[in-house]
Amino acid sequence: MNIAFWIISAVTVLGALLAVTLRNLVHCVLALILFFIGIAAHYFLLRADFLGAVQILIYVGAVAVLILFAIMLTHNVTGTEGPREVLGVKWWSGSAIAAVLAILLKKAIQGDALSAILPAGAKAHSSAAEIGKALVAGWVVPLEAIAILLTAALIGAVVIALEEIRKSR
Amino acid sequence: MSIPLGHYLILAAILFAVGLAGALTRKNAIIVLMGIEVMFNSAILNLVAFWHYKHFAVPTAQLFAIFAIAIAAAESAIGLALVIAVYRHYQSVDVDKMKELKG
Amino acid sequence: MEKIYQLLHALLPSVPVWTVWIAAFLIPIGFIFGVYLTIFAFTTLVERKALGRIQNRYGPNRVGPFGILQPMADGLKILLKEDIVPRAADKFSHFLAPVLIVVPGLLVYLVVPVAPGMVAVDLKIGVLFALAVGTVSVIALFMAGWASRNKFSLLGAMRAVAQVVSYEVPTVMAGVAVIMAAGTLSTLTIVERQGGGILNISNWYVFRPWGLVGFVLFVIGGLAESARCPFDLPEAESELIGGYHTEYSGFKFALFQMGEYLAGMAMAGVTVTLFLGGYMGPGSGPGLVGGLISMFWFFGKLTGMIALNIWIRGTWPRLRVDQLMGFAWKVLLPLALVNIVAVGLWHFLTPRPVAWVVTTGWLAIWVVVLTKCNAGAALEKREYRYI
Amino acid sequence: MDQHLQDLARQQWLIPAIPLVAAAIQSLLPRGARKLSAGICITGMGLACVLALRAFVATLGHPEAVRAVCNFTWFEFGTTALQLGFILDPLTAAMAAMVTFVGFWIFVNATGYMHEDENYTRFFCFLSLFAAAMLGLVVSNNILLLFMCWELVGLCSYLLIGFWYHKPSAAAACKKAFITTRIGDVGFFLGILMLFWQTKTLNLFNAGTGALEQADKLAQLPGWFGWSVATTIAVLLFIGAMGKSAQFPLHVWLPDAMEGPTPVSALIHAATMVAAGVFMVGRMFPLFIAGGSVEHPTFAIDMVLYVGAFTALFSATIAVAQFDIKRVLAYSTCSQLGFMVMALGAGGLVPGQFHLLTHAFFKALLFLGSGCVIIGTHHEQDMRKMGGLKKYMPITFWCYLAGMLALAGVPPFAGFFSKDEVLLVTFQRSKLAWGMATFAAFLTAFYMTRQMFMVFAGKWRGGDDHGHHAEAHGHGGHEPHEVPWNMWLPIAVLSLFAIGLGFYGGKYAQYLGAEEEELAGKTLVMGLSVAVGTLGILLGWVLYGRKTLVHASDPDPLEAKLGVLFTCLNRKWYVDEFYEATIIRATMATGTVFRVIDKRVVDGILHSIVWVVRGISHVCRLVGDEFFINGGFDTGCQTVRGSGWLMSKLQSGRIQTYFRILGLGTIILLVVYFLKS
Repeated sequence: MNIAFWIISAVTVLGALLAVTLRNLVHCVLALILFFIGIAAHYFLLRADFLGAVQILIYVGAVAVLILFAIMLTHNVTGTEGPREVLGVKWWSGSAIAAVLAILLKKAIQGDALSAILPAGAKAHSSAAEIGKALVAGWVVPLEAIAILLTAALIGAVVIALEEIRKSR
Repeated sequence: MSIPLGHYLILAAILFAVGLAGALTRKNAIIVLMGIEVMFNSAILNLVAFWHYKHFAVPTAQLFAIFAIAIAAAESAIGLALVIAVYRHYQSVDVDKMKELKG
Repeated sequence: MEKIYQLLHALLPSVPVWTVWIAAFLIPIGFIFGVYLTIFAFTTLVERKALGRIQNRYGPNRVGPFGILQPMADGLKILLKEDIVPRAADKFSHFLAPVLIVVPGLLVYLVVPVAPGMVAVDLKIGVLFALAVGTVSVIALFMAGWASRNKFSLLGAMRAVAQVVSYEVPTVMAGVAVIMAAGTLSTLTIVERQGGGILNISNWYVFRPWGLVGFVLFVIGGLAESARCPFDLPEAESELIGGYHTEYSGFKFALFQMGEYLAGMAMAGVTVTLFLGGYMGPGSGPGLVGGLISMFWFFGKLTGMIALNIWIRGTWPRLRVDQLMGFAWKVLLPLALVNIVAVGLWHFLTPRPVAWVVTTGWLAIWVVVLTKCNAGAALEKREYRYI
Repeated sequence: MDQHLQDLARQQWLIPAIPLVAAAIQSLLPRGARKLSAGICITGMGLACVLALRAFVATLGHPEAVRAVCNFTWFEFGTTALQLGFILDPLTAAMAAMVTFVGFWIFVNATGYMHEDENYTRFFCFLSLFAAAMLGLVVSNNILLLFMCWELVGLCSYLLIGFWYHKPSAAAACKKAFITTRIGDVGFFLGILMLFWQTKTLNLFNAGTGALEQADKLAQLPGWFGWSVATTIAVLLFIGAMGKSAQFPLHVWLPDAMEGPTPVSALIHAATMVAAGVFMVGRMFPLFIAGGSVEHPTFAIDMVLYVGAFTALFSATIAVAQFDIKRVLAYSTCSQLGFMVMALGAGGLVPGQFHLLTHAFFKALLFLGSGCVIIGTHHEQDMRKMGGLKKYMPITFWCYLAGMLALAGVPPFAGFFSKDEVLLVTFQRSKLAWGMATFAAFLTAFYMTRQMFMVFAGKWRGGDDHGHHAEAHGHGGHEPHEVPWNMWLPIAVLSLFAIGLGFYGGKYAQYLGAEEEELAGKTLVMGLSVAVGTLGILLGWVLYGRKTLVHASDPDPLEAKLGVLFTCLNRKWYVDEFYEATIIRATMATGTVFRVIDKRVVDGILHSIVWVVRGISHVCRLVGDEFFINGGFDTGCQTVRGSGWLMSKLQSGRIQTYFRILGLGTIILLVVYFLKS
């Protein structure tokens, strides 16, 4: 499965890079979808099947669509942006911070004993059924909290987005 | 040879940095949000990697990942709603122009 | 897939392992391509002929006996057509969209079992996989509409996206009912749970109160997700020319058609798997004969579902946009949620007759309530002058 | 049987809980669900009424006074457990039955009165909450719970008086009601704190350890101003009751509370708000009388007596000169509350509570009747513009007449008996208070007669505004009309009680556990009472009945006789103006004084210190440290300014800058991590 890891990783990183660098907003979103699918593939690779399906269902099916709708609603139908602001202070400082952070994190990870751990090779499979049981047994309060959070977010998003419409009426 | 945990962690770190770079360098609020989504996902990837390598028997990490995904979804919904509201107000989604709170 | 691999490995021990691997990959893929694309091709014919009959005309009857070779002629014609890309179009997305739209449709077949043990991959999360992959088509639709730089295309795409996202929710919820009853996400297991009983028929989930409701929800949701009549607003010819595929021609257009039909058939396949007992029927079972009978039943049911789709297309008028959205959120979604409660009741109530009565009553009450709540203002009685 | 009572006491909480739940449901209803909302409200009250009557009947069966309590621990802090509880005794049972019964009919009437209001749902939600709060107050066996419900009653009165908050007068009135009662509540709260401090319990009755059961012990302990603790607490509690029950000088809010819808006025005046104060005094009565005797009454009880007597007379005089139909009734409520309080002050728990009950019935009747009149005359409240309504609204007239006769104390109506007992018990204690009360009774009869004649007799004067002009155009729609059944039925039912309830006075005394005693001067008091009542009515007839007003602009006959005094009465003895001129002015003046003190004295001290320091520094500079101090100080200032400027630059308002700093911070943390490891 080594090759799979490298290919998927390459796709994922490429998707992420394109998502934050492309000029066209819609292309950015498409790249982001590539990234999401790459992450989902990683989950499948890590035998978290359920999570992979959830990742596709939620991120590709919902979040990406949401972002697309947001782009369309901000009257930027073609998705193009102004001229590239490369070489600006912002660009350099941001990239530098990110790069330094990546290098430092890499150092930290490589310097740690954790990094050398290999998979236990256990055949045990944490299936969707187990997750479901855990969700309604020990984790029911967080589950409900998340439910409330999502409801609140739903209502909040509607209210925020509707506010000015109501005003203009 | 199998992939060690470190590879996943480094992958997640790289993705995190890419997302951070996007959030820091781009002017468009929607892309900033996208960068944040990338960071979120890399963090969740870390969780799942640790689960796979260290705590395979219990699904707790997966539960945590599911909760994180749900919260990220809520966050993106609210964030995009805010972007739309801001757009209505400023006729722009340029984060550099949102500086009402300047000191 | 692993089974095929093992089988081949046992049969051909001398062949290098990697070829066996590749063969094990290719056989199911070839099967899916061969069978479903053939079905697709003839579905187009059957649809045209059936619509013709419904509309009191003959339909295609020139190519071959009874027009049976019409699909070949269509394919040939469409291959020979010029492929036009608008100058302003976003070339990359414009090219990618038709390719991408076929993929989810095909991927769903991976988890649809056609006979005992005969499924391309027996995923532990089969149902979820099918539903998740189905959502990806949204992206392809959007790409197609957006890349065309045509306002009709974009409007069609936005309609399609809104429609698919909205109908996704009740469809998944209807699927959840089956998952709860079966206690598994694996499609193969779900089908096996529906076996037994009288003639392998009486245990189909559609013969349960919640299953019937779920079936109806799922069929409606499937129709809407594959943008078929009466939910074909994204490509409503009278309003949007061709919707998101206005700017496509030649083989790309054919791919769109294919994607749509494949998605519709995939939904039909999932419906059959979840509610109509999959390959279960009198005589189906393991072994060669049982397997063949199973395949007969599965494809028979699939054909039946396709026929139902065609029938609906021929007889139902198109919905308005507001009706479409209102229907998804105000009728289907509440009903799906109620249905989940019904499964819970079904699961915990004993003995069976009690469960039957209570579940049916519960669902009936809500159906009535939802109908009442969503009943629009009664139309005024009109008087026509020229009767 | 005892067990039965215990069970009932355990179920007492249901009585307030049902209206509370009803209020909760109504708060969630959409605005359009008018019928449903009213239905829930009335059903809830009806159920509560059934429960209250059940409890009442159960206590009725006992020959001697019974008391069942049900306490439970609310929460514990340290070793002290805070208990709450419910009680079932005759006082509570009768009160709860009255509140639910009268409340029920008021709610029914409100469906008619509020018919045209668009905030119907909100109104009934508040009504339910109001009833729930009052019932909670009645059934609580705990002064803390009582206080909570007390405050809730205050809140509801605020909400309901200000129901038409778009009217500035209503907004002002609800604030006034809230703040005025709040002044009293400070006293109440201090009383509660003192009670808890002294007895370590807030339960009223708890098998010998309750606060009230320790009243005699408290009477031995020294409190403030040379009073005993019991008296101190009683005085403080009575201040609270003065606010709630509108006793002079905290009565000012009650007449203004007329700004609310009329059913609210009925509820406030009859069943809930003002009754709360009297009920509370009755409930805490052991504290008031503890340590005193008939010969040597405690200060608390004296205070209660004279405040009550003065309020009775004072408000009655004001009521004489009002023109607003509801205002007359409002001042009469004040006056009647004075009677009740006075009876309590005279040591007559039974007459006080009995008068509370009868008064609740006939005052609710009168208010609802005035509501009917207001609706029937198309929202006219000025009595000068009414007249002749007997012809148009016969049912309302007869019911109103019953209520008026009851209030005026004409035998055999309810008010006569209860008022007679009040006067009798007062006669035993204080001839002065008795005299004041008798005069107040005379005035009561007079002003009610005046009202009756102004409203119902003569001919309709409502058209005067519009003059001949409107009539010429045939605007017949302004004629008064009879109200629908849901408005007149409640007053009809209540009028039965206004007529008949008085005969049960003796039974009620027995029921509360009072011994029969032959009081001196019974004949004299009763005779005088009847005499002044008749005199008042006669005088009213002489002034208003013989020759009724013809036009709305005609002067009041009494005004001609009394002159300046009438104006004075009409302006309510200028109490509001007095408060405006004294208390409010004084508060503002105090504020000004303190500001001046702050400016001159405190600042002066500071300034002088500054001057001294400056002088010292001056000296230092002169001796040659100019460079050091000056330079150092300037540099310091510059640094502060510069860093402030820098800091404000950090606050760029740009989210990405913050984000970048966040990233930098993470990097720094990582570097620190590396350096440490």
